[in-house]
Amino acid sequence: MTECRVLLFSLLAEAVGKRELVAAVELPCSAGALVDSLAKDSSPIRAYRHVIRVAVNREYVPETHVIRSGDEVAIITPTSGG
Amino acid sequence: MTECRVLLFSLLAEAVGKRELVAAVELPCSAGALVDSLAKDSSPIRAYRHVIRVAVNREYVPETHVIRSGDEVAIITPTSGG
Amino acid sequence: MDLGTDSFVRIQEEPLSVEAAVDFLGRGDPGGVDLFLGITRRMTGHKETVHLEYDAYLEMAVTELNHIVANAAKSWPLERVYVAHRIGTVPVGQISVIVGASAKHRNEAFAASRYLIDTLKSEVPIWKKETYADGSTEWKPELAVHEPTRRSVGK
Amino acid sequence: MDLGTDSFVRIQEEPLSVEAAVDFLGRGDPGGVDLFLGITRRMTGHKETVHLEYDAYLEMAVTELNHIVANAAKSWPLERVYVAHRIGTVPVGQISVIVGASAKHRNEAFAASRYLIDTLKSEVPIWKKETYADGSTEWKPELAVHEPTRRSVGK
Repeated sequence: MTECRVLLFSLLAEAVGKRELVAAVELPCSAGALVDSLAKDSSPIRAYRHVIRVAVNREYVPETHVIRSGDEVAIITPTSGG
Repeated sequence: MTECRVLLFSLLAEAVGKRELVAAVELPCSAGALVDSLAKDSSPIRAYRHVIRVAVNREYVPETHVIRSGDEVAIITPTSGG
Repeated sequence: MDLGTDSFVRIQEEPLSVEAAVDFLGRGDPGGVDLFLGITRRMTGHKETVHLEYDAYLEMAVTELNHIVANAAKSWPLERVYVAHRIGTVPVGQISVIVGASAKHRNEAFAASRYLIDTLKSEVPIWKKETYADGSTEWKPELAVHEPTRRSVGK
Repeated sequence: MDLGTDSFVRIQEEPLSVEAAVDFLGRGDPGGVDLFLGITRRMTGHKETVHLEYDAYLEMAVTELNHIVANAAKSWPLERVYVAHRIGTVPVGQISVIVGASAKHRNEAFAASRYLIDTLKSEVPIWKKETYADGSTEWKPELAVHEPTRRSVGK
């Protein structure tokens, strides 16, 4: 298993109680599979799974995007800036 | 003949050389007839007759509006504020 | 709760203040403020403007601005509406007009602000004259002269 | 003549300055400036907000803002584009965001400004949390929880 650190913000960070999680996935793996894996172990992520977008290296990616070792990964719930 | 003072602004005031004209019309008379009368004696007013709007007592009026003695009358070319 | 819309309308020769506009529009309890500023532009194509001069039918211009502000307040749920127009000479780079609206939500603020400036330009008896770098002047908008009449009837 | 569009993008904890925005947007040679301000609203229905707290994925937020600004500059002929977002605590009545665009003509300034705020809200990883007068807090937007999954799978 490779460790993949995932950044959390706003309501996910608050609900999980930290701003970073480690996903237990084999890299490379798709963005979708990574979120699914996190959702298995975290009820807040599971609760909002349907609205989560993934960012890799600070850009939104489709769920099919392949994450590689060393990528900066974040999961993004709907935004409310402004 | 009643005297009817008419206010001029911007390019009409500049072309006529004053900010007020006296129209030689019998009051009451329609706004349209008043401008036609002014146009007869003033080539700038004639030149812009087709785009002139009339204001009576500081409100735009249709050309059929009847002007009476004591009304404040102005002729307005297309505006360019802003 | 105050259901009315507070408004500010002024025509003045003195420079306009964006701060004053923002200060006015920010009171009440808005979520969004949209503000439009008209600025004297130096270049129009290859023509260089030195300054603008604004003429106005002052009393009617104020009346018309109040109509426009009232229409905006009827058309959208607004907190506050602000309109200030400068007349006289406005040098290049300076502000000739500020219009703005504040509202709970941004849609209304944008729509009202756009309505205010569009209607101001078409309806309010204020006119600008360009003075160009070559010394020539020109009233705006450029108007087509009604040629046949001019040719056929002498002054 | 400079055909490029100058832009300013910043995310900061300090209060935002409308003057700085107007100063930036007024340079170049614009004919019109449109400016949108987001302000912390006290009342939402019967709920009273005390302050907002903004969280951000700072590095990505700046990247996204730069994308949005570049898209605006490609979409319209603009003189200048300005975006500043405050994060951390923003008390009621204070400005959380300023976006604006300057252009030769007002159409472009309005369109770009609207695009900037709409896209900022939907795309940029910044989130607001309301703190209400009764002490409760709420992240925005309110999100529907995916109930069936939550019920069927224990943590």
